[in-house]
Formats: sequence, structure tokens, C-alpha cells
Amino acid sequence: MSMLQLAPTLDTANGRSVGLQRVVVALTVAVLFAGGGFLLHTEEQGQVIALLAAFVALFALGEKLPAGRRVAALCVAHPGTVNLTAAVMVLAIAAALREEHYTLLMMATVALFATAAAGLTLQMAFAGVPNFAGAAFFAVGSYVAAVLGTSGIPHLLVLVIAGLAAAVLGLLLLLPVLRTRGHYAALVTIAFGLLLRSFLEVNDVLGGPQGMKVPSFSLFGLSFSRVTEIGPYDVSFYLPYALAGCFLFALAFAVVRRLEFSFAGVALDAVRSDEVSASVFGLSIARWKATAFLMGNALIGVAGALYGMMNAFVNPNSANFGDSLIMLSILVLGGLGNLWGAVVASVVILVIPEKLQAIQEFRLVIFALLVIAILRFRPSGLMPRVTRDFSSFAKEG
Amino acid sequence: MDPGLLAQYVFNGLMLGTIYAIVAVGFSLFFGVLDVIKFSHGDVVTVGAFSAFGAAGLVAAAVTLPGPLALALGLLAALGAGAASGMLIGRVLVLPLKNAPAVNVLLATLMAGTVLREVIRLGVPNGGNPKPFPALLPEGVLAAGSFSVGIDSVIILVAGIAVVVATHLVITRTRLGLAIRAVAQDGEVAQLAGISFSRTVLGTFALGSMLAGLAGLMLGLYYREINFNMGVLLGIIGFACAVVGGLGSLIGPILGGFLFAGIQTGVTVVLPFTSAYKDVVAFAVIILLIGLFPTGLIAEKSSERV
Amino acid sequence: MSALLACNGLTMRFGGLTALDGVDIAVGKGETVGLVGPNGSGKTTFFNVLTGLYKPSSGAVRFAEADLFARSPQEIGRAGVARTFQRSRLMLDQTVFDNIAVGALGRLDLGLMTALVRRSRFRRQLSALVEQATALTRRFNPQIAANLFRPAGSFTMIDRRRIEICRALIGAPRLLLLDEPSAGMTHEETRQLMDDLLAFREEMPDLAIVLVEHEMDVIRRISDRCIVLNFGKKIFEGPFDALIADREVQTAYLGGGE
Amino acid sequence: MKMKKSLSALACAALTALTLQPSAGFAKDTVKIAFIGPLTGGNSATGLGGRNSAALAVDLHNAKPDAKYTYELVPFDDECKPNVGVQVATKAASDKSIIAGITHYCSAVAIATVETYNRFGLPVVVWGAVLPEITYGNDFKEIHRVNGTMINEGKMAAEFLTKQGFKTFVVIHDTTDYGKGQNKYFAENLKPQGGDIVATFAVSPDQQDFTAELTKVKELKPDVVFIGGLTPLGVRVRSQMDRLGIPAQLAGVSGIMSAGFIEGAGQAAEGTVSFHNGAPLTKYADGKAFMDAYTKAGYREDPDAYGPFAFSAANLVMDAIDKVGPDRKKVRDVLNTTKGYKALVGEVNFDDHRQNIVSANVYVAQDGKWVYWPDSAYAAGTKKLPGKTAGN
Repeated sequence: MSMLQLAPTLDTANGRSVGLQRVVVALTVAVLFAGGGFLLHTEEQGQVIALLAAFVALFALGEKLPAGRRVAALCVAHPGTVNLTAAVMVLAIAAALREEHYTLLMMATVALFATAAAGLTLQMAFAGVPNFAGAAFFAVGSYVAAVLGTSGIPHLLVLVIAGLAAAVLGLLLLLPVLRTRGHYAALVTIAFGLLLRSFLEVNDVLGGPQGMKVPSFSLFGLSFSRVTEIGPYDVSFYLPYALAGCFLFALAFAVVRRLEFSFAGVALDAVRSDEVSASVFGLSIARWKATAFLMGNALIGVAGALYGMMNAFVNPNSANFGDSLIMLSILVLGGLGNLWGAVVASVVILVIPEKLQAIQEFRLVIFALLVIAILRFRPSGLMPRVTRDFSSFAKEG
Repeated sequence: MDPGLLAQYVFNGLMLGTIYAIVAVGFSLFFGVLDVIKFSHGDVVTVGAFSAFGAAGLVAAAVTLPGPLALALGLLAALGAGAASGMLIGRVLVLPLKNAPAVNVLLATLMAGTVLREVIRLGVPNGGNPKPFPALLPEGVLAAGSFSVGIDSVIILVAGIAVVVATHLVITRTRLGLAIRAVAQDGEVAQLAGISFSRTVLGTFALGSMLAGLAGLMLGLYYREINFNMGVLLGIIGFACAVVGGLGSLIGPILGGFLFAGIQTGVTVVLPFTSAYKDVVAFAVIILLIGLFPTGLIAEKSSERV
Repeated sequence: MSALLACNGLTMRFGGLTALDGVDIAVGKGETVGLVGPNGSGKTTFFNVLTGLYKPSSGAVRFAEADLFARSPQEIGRAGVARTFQRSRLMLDQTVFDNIAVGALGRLDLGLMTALVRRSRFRRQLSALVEQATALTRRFNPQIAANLFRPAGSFTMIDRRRIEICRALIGAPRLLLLDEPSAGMTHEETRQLMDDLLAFREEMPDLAIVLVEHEMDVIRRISDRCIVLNFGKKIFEGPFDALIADREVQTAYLGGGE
Repeated sequence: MKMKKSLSALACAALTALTLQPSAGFAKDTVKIAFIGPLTGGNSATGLGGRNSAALAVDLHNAKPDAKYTYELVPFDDECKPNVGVQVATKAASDKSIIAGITHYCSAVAIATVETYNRFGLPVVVWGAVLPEITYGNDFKEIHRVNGTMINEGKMAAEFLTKQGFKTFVVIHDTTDYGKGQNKYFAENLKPQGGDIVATFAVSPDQQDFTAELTKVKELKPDVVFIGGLTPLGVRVRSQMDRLGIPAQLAGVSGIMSAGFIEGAGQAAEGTVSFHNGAPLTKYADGKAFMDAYTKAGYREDPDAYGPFAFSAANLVMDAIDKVGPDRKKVRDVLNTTKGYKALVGEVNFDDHRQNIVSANVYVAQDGKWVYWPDSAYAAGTKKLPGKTAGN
């Protein structure tokens, strides 16, 4: 909150200091991404722990110190600089780690789960429609990729169809989801996830429990899994996946961002926070919940399709409740409605347990305690959603 | 169909339904007082089962106990451990988070469940493997034609139904019950009337979790096998029963429990060779029912003021 | 001239309870009607029926020549009926502007294409709305207008009430329903708010207002005509002075235990 | 302001990290081998038993005075989830310091990861997964397997059970590929032997209550209930059969042949028959030594049914590396041609699909232990299988 109250004072800054502000923002983002890239890559337990400590310290500084709060407020005030720096840093990290298969695989995984989290953001953070079956819709995307991937349909189109398929399947749930609220709607999605998984496993049409092989993603005839070099450089075949994943996330980010900063976004917030007053002011609750639910599932489906193509297989276990909870944890830990938070939380949830292989069978319990600690002491997530502020848009227009 | 077998199916369904109902009632109680879903509830069942197992097993290893004494010991352990873990989770996680979004509480308690589960798996020797639960009830079989049922099963079923009735009495006849109902109706007003909010909430958590611990003991006695994972699916099913029946009510979850058990048993009877689809059918029915009765079969009172 | 709003025999039953019992209420263009009555007499229920939140059991509702009986809240809202709530229903963590914008959403372009692709169109609408919101809030309190992009939760109770009224007014309604605007405020604050409303009233002579209020002082100052409900029935209709003198009203209040 | 602080924090971090790195300079080169299996979740008992056994093999090997290299076992948790499996497989395989792997118990994970190992050229020896396609479904030179497949088990089960005079069967299998596969190979082999499957129930692996299915079984009165699933399923079915008074013989695949089954089912386990493609520890020349060393090492978990295979796989891999040095390609070629290798689990001979040729053995639960059938009181005739006393 405090960072927002600083924002108006920043607006009065003159042109030259705006340039300086941008530099500060760019450097901050660059350092954060560099640290993140290093965290993805390093396997030394000491370095992992030191990096984590550094991140915690950095976050604490950003909140406790006035200077830190100022920098944080600057980042909020210059989203364009943040996004541009982030894009450059992602490319730089990808270039630097171009041969590191595992790091790139994790990078792509983080990007795709964050994309799915963007879908959940539309549903849960904006419209307030709970979705406890994220992994199920994700798996639907993968299955569509498996079925259509070899059919000769261009793979870009397959991604789109996967999104549509997930949305259409979501239609089945629309009526009960719209008629209910809160925990009742949550159960509808939980039941759907369990049902879908059980069905895929029992029924052999889509490969039964063994699942299906998914062909590698290919773009304009270039199969990603055959990429071994770009120009003079040897690269991992996961490099194009990592880039495609990040690109997909960027698209999802743009969609969610633009939606948030539009009257449709205001409508969604109104519907979520108070159905009664929203309907008195002429908003159709059903329309907005349905829009968010279907769009969200479509995003999750697209991300799932690319994930399936990267992993080269899909099976019913991909749709399990535990994975849906992982997606949900990403959303809540990151901060409902903040997509950068979702990226940070994806790293925390997907990468850190992998980095902690040294603690082996104790991983799960330590991980669970970590999540509990975050929920308990930071109930609004690592990076809470920043209050939407239309003032800058209004001025430009 | 052979009436004996039919009776057998009905008995199986009743047994399953009673266990579901006991778990579901806990969900409903918590929701009633605090509007939260405590998803670690299924794992509290496991805690109860393992505590009874541990208490009965450890003592039996030291001295030979007569059956009833070992049972009483197991019962105490299950109730105590259930209540303790429930109150701990309530105190440390749920109460401090009561103003956070519902999904946070859900996630936090799910993780608490994971912790309980993992602690059992790692803490109990060879905890990853299923454990045999000692037979603490009198053995013997009652048979009539092709219907046969263990005396212990009958005892468990009767005890289970008695527990459900007792819970109803606690809620309607005791001071704790009065406090629970008052807080469920309106926490602020209850506080004005001199009812301690947090004590009532913790009391509810203790009561609901004792039920879960008891369910754990019953599961152990009935199936004679317990494992660290047994609470996961049970938790989801209990939640489903509570929601379908109507969160916050007492009769609703019981109804939901028997309904769910009925569907599962029914599918196996009617379509024995596609019984793998029984979960698909059961969850499809759940979705359908929620679509038809958006606030549960026994609708909770809408208290929204405009 | 026919009335802007005409309710005839409006009845609302909840199970065995009759909350509104054959109520006839008519409101003309530009008229301000005070709706009074003891607690539970059906005032808020009347608002809820009128705005479509409750489906009335029987009767007729005509608004601006259209039949609004048992229509959805959305339809009624779009027809030009706006309201405030007894308990504040603002989005406290959102900015004042966003809250006020909710009141205008009915006439704005909410299409996804506009949101995602045609951003310049969105920007134009946004700028226009910011101007309107600034102008509107300035009439009530310049401080609100100056801090249009701060969270609504950071304002005082009276300013929140003003924001709520602005949210109801931004959609240019023809009928404004105010549900106990004085609730939770001091006498002084209530007086200020009434001054604001009266000043605003001058500029919008066609706007009809129905006001539910317990503070007789407020009713006296603002309303052209009073209606008294008791146990869901209309027991009085007339000017304020006559109301004070009416015996039935007095018994209702004494018996109702205000 | 913040920039400086964060940079210095990062510098600090880097420094700490550097100092934390283990100092190099051992007399012998250290060679890393990966162990991958389920260390958390429902199948962790077997996974941990496998990991302990592999770790024991490494420790014993390192303790040999003439050891060429110091081996380091790097354990990974695949959580029995295919996508996690691919992640850790990629991690292990793309780590060039890891020369070979001892991988997977869960078939679904093993089948999902074969391509990863092939692509990265990491030779692996599967220590527990029994799905035939893992070795027979591809021609990847990197994939080896010391344990047998479910084909052996199914065939042996069908032959043995029919030879014992059982005629009617009910199969209860879980809906994972493990259970479905076991069902398939058992059913395929049973027909030619003249056995008759009167009902097949596919159930969810985490299903707790089987009374509905078993009541149906009671109605059908089969001679044998055959389990295609893992220990938890076996324990539940066995205990609940008793509850409903079903006298049939229980037989199951290797998935139930664990200490957990005997412990879990308690008294009721007596007389249960299982088929496993290994011989009992005591039949192995070094079985007792293994068990002694395992006990001495003080692991918290039992080695379980597949521990000896993980132990053997680890030794096989280390001996191959000793022979040709830490070079993945060379190690792979040595492993490919393994013939007559003396391992804990007996002689290892790889066929053209690098599948160890093993024959399944029959076991019976007797007096709280899994007993090699030929040595059992049942084979000697002093005890009778429960299904026989009632059914036949």
C-alpha cells in the first residue's frame, strides 16, 4: 500500500529525472532476473541457499526501507520499462544458458505454469470463480496436442484448438459454477478434475493409464526437438521451448494486463467484490464469470498443449488434484492478481523443491511448511496485487 | 438378486456412509462457525488411526491387555490426538487467517494435511507401508444365508450411528453446542452476548477433529489396515458430502455421506464389470447435484443483508 | 402528466411473512419522496424489489412508460434506476475512480475487443469518464476530486457516502434511491451531506429521488412529500407537516419501538 | 541506493557460496552415478528401500581397497510422477559429471523417461519398473533392466495356479498401467492353460473400500482372487476378503511381494501366493552378507522386494565404469554386452533389448515371511493353500 501513496509525488518529477527513474527500474529488474537465472542454473546447495537469502533480504529491503519502497514504487510507475527489461533479460539468460538442457527445461516449465496461472488469475483473482481443476484443463491441452499433433494441422493452430477445447470442456461446468459460489463452486471443479483423471485412466480411447505420445512442437516446419544449433552456436533443444514458453507467457501477460486496465477489468472486479451492487449497476454476473472462466481455461489449455509437446507425452496423472493445487499455490503465493508474483511463485514452487533434492524424502514436508509459513505471515502473497490506477492512461489519452 | 447378497450390499453401503458422514459432519461444523474449509480434516483421520494403532500396539507389546482395555486406550488416543491436531491447526493456522481469502485457508490447511501425512510416513517405522490394525473387537461372524457380517462390523456401525446422534445432541443440548450455534449464526452478536469467539471456534475444532480421530479408529477396526495416505481421498469425499448435503447444517452432510456411499456401492452392483467408472459416476452426480441444488440439499440459511 | 415511477399493489412475501402488502407508490419527475417507517416496515424491501434484487409476488411496476415488474436488476439498472445501500458497498481497496466507474459501466463499451485491441477507443472513453467523475466529485468535495486515484478505503465515512452517491449519479439515472444516507454519520456530517444533495438537486431538476431515512430532520429538509410504511402497508402519504400530526403514524412509531 | 545494497547482497551471496563449496583434492577421482526413484508419496517405501540398497552398494564398493574411483550416489525423487520424472531425468542426464543411472520403480515414469536418456546418451539400468515396453518397446541402447518384466510374472502365475488345480479366477487390478499390464499378461497366459476369468474389476489405486467388489466376488465364488497392483491394494483386498468371509485363494504379482504386505495383512496374509522375478535373498550366494551389511548400515527402511535389484544394478554400473573409465558411451557399450555377470540377484544376462533374462519364482506367505515356494511347507504338503481347503 505504502508504495502507492508515494506514486503521486513521483508524477511531479520532471523529464530528466524520469529518465533516471527508468534507469533505476531497469537495473533493479535486471538484477532480479539475473539472480533468478542464476538460481535456475546453479546446483550448489550453498549458492542456492545464499541466493534465496539474498532474495528474501532484497524483498525485505524493498518493503522496510524508504529507499526500497521508493524503488518499488518506481517499478509500479514504469511498467513499460519493467516489461522491456524483463524481455531483454529473458533473452540474455536464454542466450547465456543456451546449452543447459535442464535449466532451459525448468525455465520453460516456469513460463508455462505462469501462463496457466495467468488463466487462473482471470478466473479467481478477477472474476472470483474458483478453479481447482487447473491441471485438468492443462492436461486437456496436452491431450489435444497429442491427438492433433500428428494430423498435419499446423502446430500453431493446434495450440489455438487446444485452448478452444479446454474452454469448451469448461462449458460443461459453466452452469453449476455460475449457479454457485465459494466452496460450492470449488467442489464442482474439484469433482471435475477427479472425474476427468479417472475417466482418462479407465477409458482406453486416449491411451488409458499410459497416456499418449505427443509430437514435438514444430513451427513453420522446424521441429523444436531437432534444434541443436543456431548459427554458429550449439544449443539445447529446450532453448526454443523456453523461448516459446516465455513468448506465450508474454502474450498471456499482455491479455491479462490489458483486460485489467479496461472497463471490462472494472466490471470483473465489481462482480467479484460485490455481486449485489454489480447487478444493481447493470452488470450481468453470469456474463462476466463465464467470460473469465472460459478465457482462463483457454489460456491454461494453450499452455498445457505446449507443455505436452515439450515433455513428449501426456498421461492421466497429469490431471491429478495435486498438480491443480500446485497451480493454485502459485497463484495464491504469488499474490492473487499479480502476474509477476505468479512468476516468482512458479520459481518458488517448481524450482526450489528441485534444488532441494539433497534433502530427498524430507522435501515434501519442508516444502509444505514453507508454503504454510508464506500463507501465515504474508497472507496476501509474495507480491500482492497493486491497486489499479488509471491516472497514467487517462493522461496519455 | 439373492436377498442375502442384497443385504450385504446394503450393509456395506451403510458402513461406508456412516464413515463418510462422520467426516463430512466435521467439515460442516468448521464451516458453520468460521466459514472456512479445513482441508487437513482427512489427514486428521489418519492421525487418529495411527495414534490408536500406536497406543494399542505399544501397550500390547509391553503388557498383555484384555481387549476392552486396549480398545479404550486406542479410543482415548484417537480422540486425544484428533482433538489436539485439530485445535493446533485451528489455533496456528485457521484463526490467524480468518480474515484472509477463503482460498488461502484452504491451501494452508491442505499443506498442514501434507505435513501430518509426511510426518506419519517419515516418523513411523516403515511408515510408507500399510500397517495391520489390531483386532480389538470381539471376533465372530453372524451369518444368514449368503449374508455374513462380523460382530465387530455391527459394533462399529452401531457405534458410528451413535456418534452421529451424540454429535447432534452436543450441538442441540449442551452449552458448547449453544455457543457453536450462536457463533455460527452471527459471531459478532454472539460475542456481545458474552460468548468467547475463539474459545468456541477452538471447541468446534476439537469436537470436529475428535470425530475425525474416531473415524480413523473405526476405519482401522473395520478394514484392519491403515496407511499414511488413507485420509487424502477420504478428505475429498467428506468435503464433497458436506457440500452436496449443505455446508453448515448437520443433517445435510449425513445425507450427503450416505448418498455418496450409495452411489459408489450402487454402481458396483449395477455395473459390476465397469466398476472402475464408479468414481467418474459419483463425481458426475456430485456436479449435477450442485447444479440442481446450488446451496446443498439442505440449504444453509442465506444471511446476506442488502 | 403520468408519473415517472408508478407502483401498484406491490406485494412481496417471504414464506409466511408479508414484507410489502399491496403498496401503491408514485413518484413524479424531479420529485423527492421521503420514505419512513419503523424498523422492519418494508422500506429497504421496497428498494430491493424496485431494483430487482427480490422478485415481487404480485403487483405492477411501471417506470418511464416501461414495465419493470419482476425484471432483472440489470434491466432495471439500465432503465435508469440507481441506488445507494444502507451498509457501504464500496470496493475499499480500489480507487475512487474505479468505484465510480462501476456506476457508468452500463453505458460504456465493455467489449473484449476494446479492452484487448482497440485501446485508443478505450482511452477516449476513459478520459471522458475521468473528466465526468472529477466534475461530479468536485461538487460534493473537491478533496475527493483531487484524490480520485486513491483507494476508497482511505477516505472518511462521509466521503465514502459521497463516493457512493457519485457512483449512483454518474450513470445519469432518472430515479435515485437513497437508503439511509445518514446511517453511521454524525448530525453535522448528515447536515453537510444534505446540503450537498440539495445543491446538486438544483442542477438536476428532473432527477427523482426516493429517500429512506430515520432522521426526521433530513426528511423535513429534503422531501417534497412523505410516505410512511408500517408492516409492509402504506399508512400515510402527504407533506411532512401533516405527517407529524398524523395519529396513526405516531402509534406506529411508538408501537414499533423506534 | 537499493541497487547498491542488492548488488552487495548478491556479492555476499556469491562469496558464501564459494566458501561453501567442498574443497577438491581426493586421491581418487570421484565418479557420480544417479539413483532415481520415488522417495516421497505412496510408493516411497519401495523407493527408499531401493535408494538405501544402491547407497549400500556404493559404500561397499568405495570401501574396497582396490577401488579405482570413489563413487558418489546422487539420489533424485521422481515422485512416481511422469512429468517430474522427465525433469529429474533431464537434470541427471544433462549433468555431464553423472556417468550412469539406476532408475525408476514406477513403470509410468520409466516409460516416459526412456527417450530422455537416449537423447542425452546416459546409460541407465532400471531397477524396479516391470512394464515390458520399457525395454521391448524401443531400441534405445541406453536402457537396461536387471529385473524381469510382468510378462514373466504373468506367465508363471498362470502356469503355477492352473497346475495347482485352480480353475476360476477373479482379477482385481488397479487402473494404472502397472495394474492394467499385469491383468493383460495374466489373462493372456491363463487362457491356454485352461483357466477361466469370471470377472475383472478395475479399481483406482487409492481406493480404500472394496466391499462392494468383494461382495460381487462372493457371489461368483471363484477359486482364486488375483491381484494386479501394489502392496496397499493387496493388503486391503486381503483384509476385506476375510471380513466378508471369502474363502478364495489370494494370488498376486510382485507388487504385493513386500514386507509391507505381510505386515499390513497380518494373520490373513498366510497362504497368499506371489510371483516375483527374483529369488529369495537366502537363495543368493551373497544374500545373507547383503542383509547383514544392510542392517549394519542402520537404514530406517527395509530394502523391500526391489532393494536387491537396485543393489545389483549399482554394482553392475560401477563395475562397468571401473572397466572402461567414466565415459558414458564406453560404459553403455560394456553394459550392452553384459553376459554372465555375477550379481546379488543371480547371473545377469542381457538379451538383444538389454533386458535381463530372468525367470519368475513362486513365493508363498508362510508364518509371517515370504517363502520360496519349493522350500515351503505348502509345497511339502504339510500346509494347504487356503483356497484349496475351502474351494476344492
